[in-house]
Amino acid sequence: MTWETTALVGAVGAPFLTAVLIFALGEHRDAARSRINLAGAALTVVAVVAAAVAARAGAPDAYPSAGIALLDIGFSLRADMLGALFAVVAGVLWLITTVYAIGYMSRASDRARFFGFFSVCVGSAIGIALSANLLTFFVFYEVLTLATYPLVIHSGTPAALKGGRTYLTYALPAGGALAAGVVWLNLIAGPVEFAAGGSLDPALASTHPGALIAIFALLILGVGVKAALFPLHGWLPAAMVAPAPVSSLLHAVAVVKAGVFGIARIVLEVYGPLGHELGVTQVLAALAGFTIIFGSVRALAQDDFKKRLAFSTVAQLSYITLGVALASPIAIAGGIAHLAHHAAMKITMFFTAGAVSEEVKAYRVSEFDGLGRRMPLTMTAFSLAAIGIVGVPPVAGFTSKWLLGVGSIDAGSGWVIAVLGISSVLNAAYFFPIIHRAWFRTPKPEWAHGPAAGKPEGDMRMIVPLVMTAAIGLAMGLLAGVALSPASWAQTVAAWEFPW
Amino acid sequence: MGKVTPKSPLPIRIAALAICAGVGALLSRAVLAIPETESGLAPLVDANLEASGVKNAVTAVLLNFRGYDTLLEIAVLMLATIGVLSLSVTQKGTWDPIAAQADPVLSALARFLAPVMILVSGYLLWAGEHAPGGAFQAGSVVGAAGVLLALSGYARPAWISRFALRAAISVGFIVFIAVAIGEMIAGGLLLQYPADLAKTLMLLVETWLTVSIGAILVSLFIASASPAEELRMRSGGER
Amino acid sequence: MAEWIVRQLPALVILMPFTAAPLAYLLGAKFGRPIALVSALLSQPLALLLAIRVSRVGTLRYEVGGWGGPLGIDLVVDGVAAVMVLVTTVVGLFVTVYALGYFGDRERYRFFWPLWLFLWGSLLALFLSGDIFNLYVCLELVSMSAVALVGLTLSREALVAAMRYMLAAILGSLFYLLGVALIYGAFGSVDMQTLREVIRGDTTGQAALALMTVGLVLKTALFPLHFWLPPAHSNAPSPVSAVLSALVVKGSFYILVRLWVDVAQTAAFPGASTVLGVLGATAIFWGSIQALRQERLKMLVAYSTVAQIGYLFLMFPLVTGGGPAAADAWTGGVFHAVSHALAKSAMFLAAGTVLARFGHDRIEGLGGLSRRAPATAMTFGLAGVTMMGLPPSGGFVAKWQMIRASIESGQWWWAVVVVAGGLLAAAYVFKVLGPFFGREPEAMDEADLDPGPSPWTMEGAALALALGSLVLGVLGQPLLDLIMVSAPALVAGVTP
Amino acid sequence: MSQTDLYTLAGSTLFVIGLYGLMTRPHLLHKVLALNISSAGVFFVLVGIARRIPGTTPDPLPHAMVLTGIVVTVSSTAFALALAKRIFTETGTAALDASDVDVEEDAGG
Repeated sequence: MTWETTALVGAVGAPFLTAVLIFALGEHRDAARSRINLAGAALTVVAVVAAAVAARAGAPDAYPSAGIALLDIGFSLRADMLGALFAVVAGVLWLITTVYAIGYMSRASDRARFFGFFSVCVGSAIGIALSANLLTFFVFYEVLTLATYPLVIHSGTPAALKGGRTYLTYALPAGGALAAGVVWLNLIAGPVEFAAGGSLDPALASTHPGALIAIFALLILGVGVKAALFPLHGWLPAAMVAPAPVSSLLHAVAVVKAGVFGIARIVLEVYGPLGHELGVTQVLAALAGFTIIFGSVRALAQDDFKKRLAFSTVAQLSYITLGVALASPIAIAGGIAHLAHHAAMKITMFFTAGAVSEEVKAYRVSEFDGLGRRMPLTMTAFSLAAIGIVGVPPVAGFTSKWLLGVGSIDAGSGWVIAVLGISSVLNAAYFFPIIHRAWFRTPKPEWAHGPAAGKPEGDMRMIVPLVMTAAIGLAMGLLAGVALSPASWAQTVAAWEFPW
Repeated sequence: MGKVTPKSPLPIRIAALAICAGVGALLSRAVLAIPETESGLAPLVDANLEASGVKNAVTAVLLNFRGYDTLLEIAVLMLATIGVLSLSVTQKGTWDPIAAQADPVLSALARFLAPVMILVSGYLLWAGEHAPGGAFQAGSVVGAAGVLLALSGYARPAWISRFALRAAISVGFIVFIAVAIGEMIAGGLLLQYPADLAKTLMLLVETWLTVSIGAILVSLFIASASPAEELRMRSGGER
Repeated sequence: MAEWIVRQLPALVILMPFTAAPLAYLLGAKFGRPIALVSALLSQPLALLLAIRVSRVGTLRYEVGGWGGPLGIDLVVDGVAAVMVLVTTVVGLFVTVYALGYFGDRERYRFFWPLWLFLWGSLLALFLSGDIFNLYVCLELVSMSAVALVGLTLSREALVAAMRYMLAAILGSLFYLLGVALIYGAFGSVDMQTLREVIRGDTTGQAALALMTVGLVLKTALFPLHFWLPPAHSNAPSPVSAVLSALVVKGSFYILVRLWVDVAQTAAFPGASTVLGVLGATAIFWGSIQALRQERLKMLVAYSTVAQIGYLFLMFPLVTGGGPAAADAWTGGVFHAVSHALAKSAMFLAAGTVLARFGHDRIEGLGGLSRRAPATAMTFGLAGVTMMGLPPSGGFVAKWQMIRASIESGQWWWAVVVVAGGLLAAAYVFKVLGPFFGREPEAMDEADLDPGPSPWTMEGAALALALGSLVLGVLGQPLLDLIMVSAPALVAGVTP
Repeated sequence: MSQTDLYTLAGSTLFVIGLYGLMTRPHLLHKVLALNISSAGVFFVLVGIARRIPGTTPDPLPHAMVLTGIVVTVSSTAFALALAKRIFTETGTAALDASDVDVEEDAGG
């Protein structure tokens, strides 16, 4: 094995190995578990970064890969630049989330189960990122589906169980559709490997147009649930019963981004120009545009803080979908960049939700009056992330929206500008009131003088991570022009994805 | 506790009748269509009878050509015995006297008949080589002798331990397997009798099979038909 | 020595448990336990060697008695036979290890060991037999040992279930034997290889096949002849339940497949394969819905078996047309049998652990099990992945092949059945998993909460089987290849 | 009608009679006996088949099959009877379903 393939296998294997060790340790050995978890996460970061380096060195046609024979396609991993971007995002944020979760979960029960399945989820997300073909993608995709379930219902309350059932009711039939689509596609087109610019034979568009459209529908149905595409989004707000680290990493990054990442793979690296020719990407773009508006409007009406964030996620995910569905390299770059940008900003916001609920037991937006005094660092981080999502420069969100806007004109889809405009206004309308309440409303008496003297504003294992992610979000925007930033990386990838 | 109804309800009987009529029709048509020309394996059996080591065609099929069937068949018998023993209330197994008191006439008769039956079984065993007969017939007679003894009040003799009974039940199968493995070690295949030893080995197997079949039949009879046992249970001792 | 072993391999595989069985009976419970364990361990390399040998050289033919078919009886080891032997041997080992802990040295279960070893040997004999009359004897051996094992607890329910099972099994055997008689009468042989050349779909041939099919379907418990299975499989001692669901029902199914696909070639009987497929599909829905309605864990798992058996029968309509679809359906069906064997035995063993520890298996009383018995809850969850057919699991690979075969042969509706069946399976699996991850029932007092952990051998054996069913989903390719070694002509696409 | 036809038809009839008995008689002893009748029917068919070519010595193979079949049937009958008896001692009745049992007036006595 070369160091490239070692990094590739290690990036996927390290989280799974961590999970096995955590399960084997059992419930009561907290210190050992934390050490193993942090070591595993750190190792994973090293491996994904190495895989990204390898991908960049091999791009665009000598990506390192590794695999074994399975069925007619094979079970194989490949470090390419698009996948590496998602893998790095998931790996780095996992390390940060682990610190946060150790703090958040310090008084919760069933910690072995929690951290074990959490690691499985991260491993699956990285596996999804580094899959070389649809079969491998599907395998990790379904592992992710199943491993998320115990996390959603972690508290074991009837409400949690109900949320879990809702989640499965969406996710499992979607898996069935995805399976049928993948099998069918392989029968028509032979083993489908992901390849920049699409891997389907253009001749198929004339020989099997109906089947290709049906398969596209099945595949998008499959990944659309995790991507929370309207009308498949209903599980995401229901899944907010999960503990904060789950909402943060999984429901803002790993799980939902696995869905949009899948859409990107299918649209860009399987169908390629065929999607546009068959007219299916246009439909997808329209659906994404509608989801953006829909999610934002629904977010406005939520008083529950996490639910508001969840509907915001529904809308933001469709920015990515919209980007890859538009026939323009600039828009594609915008979508891919937003995958990383939104991750950093939204995880900050969910970290905030968890820190606030743990420290001052505030769960609703209406309880946030003057919270900025009580938890200044936390609310600063939150405000920064919120501004970013709204799209105010120089935070990261601005860059991706800018690329999307330019790209839509490039693709000749001017209506997208309108969607972006309306959405930004709505984003501002549901986030600015929170910022306003936190900083400008009169605080409760016990909050007025800030945290108790000599004490930090909360568990530092939770505050430090959220400050870090906010800083990362800011950096992604400020340094968007630097060669290794997600935005530049996305533009490099998009250039290959859209050669036509 | 109650009586079992003698017959199922009418709808079930009608349905059963319909099924039986269907199966019957299918079956009759099929048996009548069997051609009168298919000679089957009879010519092959005849051609190889010489090499089988026995003169009776059925015995040759049972012990040599399809000896593997017979090996498994002994396993079925043994299995049934273990099964029956596992169901018997005392699970102690075999050969407690069934009649509470020995009937003098029956006892005298049994004393006379039992040795004769053993002798007969020996003859049947030997005759199986060239005429209808063999281990199963011989074993049945041994079993009958045992049942007769048990019915007429003979308790298990002290020199037959429970281990000895288990040994008697399993010896046929064990010897059969041992011979089969021996043949393999000697360079043949499973149950491939060397031409010169075929007759001897088959007789060896058949002899021990006779012992086992006799013991098995007695055990089957006694383990599932001991009134004394049932009385004990009815008086309320069970579990 | 090595050469001798290779030559005698098919016989050795069968003789191992058949030698151990009478010894375990003769020497009693004290020696029965180590004898069973030694036999189970020694069987592993033999089965593995057999599989390797078959994958290297193709079909092994062993002429018992040195006569060769059709006069004598042949043991025939092709790819699928080797696979079935392998799965029997692996499941057998873990069940044996589990049973050591489960039964302990309780005197009343001393008959378990010889009966179980007999069952083991009978299954191997069945999978290797190349003679339809010999298969009758094997079927009877399997049934009798299985029934005796069901009745082992001597509880009222178990005895009645065993009786029902016994009657169904004997009747099934008689139907089968009648078919054998007709086939011999009309075609003059009971050797499969000979029959393959001469069998025809005339009046007698069709009737014979119909009778045998009815008998075997009854023994396999295909809907609507499944009535005996749920009580028998749920009331048996759990190691026995595991073996029954994992292996025993596959025995009669295996003969059915041999007859249809290998000997008679389904082409001669086109309509019947559709009937079997429809019954299979009905079994999937009926079994799953019944499973959903159960309140006892073992009953739920037993009905799940009724449903999972249905998938096996989808093989028939998909194989009939030949071509690449037939090959996919063949590997899919056999792979399903294998992965279901591992996962279902794991589930029953897990249920047995629960039952042995808490004294009941009411699902509503098992809330929070993942806290009290994490390994057992995990076992159930992992095995559930295969039941649902989700990756990475053997069940997924099997369903992939079945969906593929459906689309390939233009019978897309079977693909819908496969996907829908997976969703129904998810419904009953999560009906159990939800409470496992949930809270403890309120009415529980401290003593109920923790009656003490089970022996690690029990939890470990069950978990190992569940993990095995997962590993098949990623590393299953060698097994898929082995299934196709010397596959029947209809499947391999060779014109006979 | 040839001798073979006579035997095989008689065998078929016996098989069906047994089948009917098995399905319609709730009493376990009846069921076991019904199965025995059915097996006798199968053996008849086999014996008939052994003589299917007129004027030749009977085919030994079906005879061997019958002998094997008889041993198997004896074994399974013995086991089934033991099972039925055990069910009777445990439940006080010899039926599989409670619905097949007439409850007596003085059941308590």
